[in-house]
Amino acid sequence: MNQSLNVELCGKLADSYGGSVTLDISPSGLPVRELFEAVSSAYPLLAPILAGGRIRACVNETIVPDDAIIRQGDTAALFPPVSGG
Amino acid sequence: MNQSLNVELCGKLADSYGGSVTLDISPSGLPVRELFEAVSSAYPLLAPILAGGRIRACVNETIVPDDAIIRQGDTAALFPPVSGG
Amino acid sequence: MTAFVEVKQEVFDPSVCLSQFTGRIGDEGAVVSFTGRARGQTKDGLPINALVLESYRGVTLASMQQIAADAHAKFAITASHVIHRAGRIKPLEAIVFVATASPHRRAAFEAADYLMDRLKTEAVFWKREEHANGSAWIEPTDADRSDVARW
Amino acid sequence: MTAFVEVKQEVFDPSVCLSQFTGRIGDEGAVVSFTGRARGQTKDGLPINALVLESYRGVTLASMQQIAADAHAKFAITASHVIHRAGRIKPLEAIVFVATASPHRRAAFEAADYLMDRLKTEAVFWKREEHANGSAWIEPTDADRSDVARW
Repeated sequence: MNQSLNVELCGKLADSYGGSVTLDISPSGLPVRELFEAVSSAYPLLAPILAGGRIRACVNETIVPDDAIIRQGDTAALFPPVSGG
Repeated sequence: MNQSLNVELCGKLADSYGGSVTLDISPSGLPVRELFEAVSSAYPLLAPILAGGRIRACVNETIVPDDAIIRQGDTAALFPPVSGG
Repeated sequence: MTAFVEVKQEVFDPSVCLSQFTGRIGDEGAVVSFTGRARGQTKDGLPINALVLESYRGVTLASMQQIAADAHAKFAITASHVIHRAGRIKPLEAIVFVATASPHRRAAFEAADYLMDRLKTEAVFWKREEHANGSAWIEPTDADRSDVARW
Repeated sequence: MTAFVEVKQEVFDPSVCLSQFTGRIGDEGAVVSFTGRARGQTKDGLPINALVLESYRGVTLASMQQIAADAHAKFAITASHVIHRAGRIKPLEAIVFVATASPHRRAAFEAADYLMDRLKTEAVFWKREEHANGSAWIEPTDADRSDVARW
């Protein structure tokens, strides 16, 4: 059964819809690149920036590659380019 | 008339004869390279180090080249290689 | 003591941090510190009200720990301290403090320089300058990217 | 404020100097400090009782002022502070302190690094380590000479 996944939006990604958005995902989960597509289609103001190739996904506090699978119950976040100091 | 010139000896140059030595110099003075020779001959323990080519003369608080003239009444000093920090 | 890394929500005094760091180390001869402070104006000369630094859960601290570990692996330093502010920072407050200690001054200098280059481009923070006309996100500059590429 | 250079006979606290330096400057974003401390052992492992630093009249301060002026001419720094001890220095006491400020962190790092390389090889001091078996004059090392040759 599909469940709602909360996707945290960091930095400038929060400008359009606030600090998080939700998506329904299936029990088999989905790879990061499909997460990007699902977010872009449900939240179209995020589409241009997600298409820019500079956004990384963070799952359960680890930055993951585009083929990593996100599952129900995971803590997911999207990171724009970081800058400390 | 000759006068006595006090030559201050800095750093390791002071190891043999203390912090200064004296020389008689004539009213016409003498160039730095002759000062080295005069000191070496009057204070022979300084001869090897003065011959090493790494000692600089300081006259009236300015480091001077080998052809500078030292005159009676000048404040003269000999500097071995320096090291701060 | 080797690498010590902190994220602080509150104002801190870099000179006190330097004093504590120097008190903790052994008889290393060389201690380098870097302090990065919030500026008072944007590049276009607008007065800045605050710099807002966003961090993310444990990922921010972990990113700083990885950078510090890399500095210790790469340079002959015996100790380091990295402090990074998060939250709302007023002009002139310290954003970041880095200290390194080594028996050799080159290692201490290079490690501090390296830590800053990595922190600028890889520490997990997002920052926004708030000024009279709104706010702007700040990303690493081309200079920041070429600085970090030196290592 | 631009270049500020001092020779001190007494113990000083580098963290207090950093605090005063940062208090004097404007809103420069980058502040670098270097502290050189007296070591406790010779290269051969003998305990050191003291490091004795001899200076010479006005020549020592003038040599430091020239080095600081060169640093300001060469790098985009807005302020610097150089303090050098003279006299008898116990292990772990600060020998030298350098601070630089700039809007750009590379300039602040490079100027501090440059100041130290020049001070090591050109500041007019002579230094001697006193240990249990006597004492030994310390001159710049080959590493010091190649460090300063980089600039």
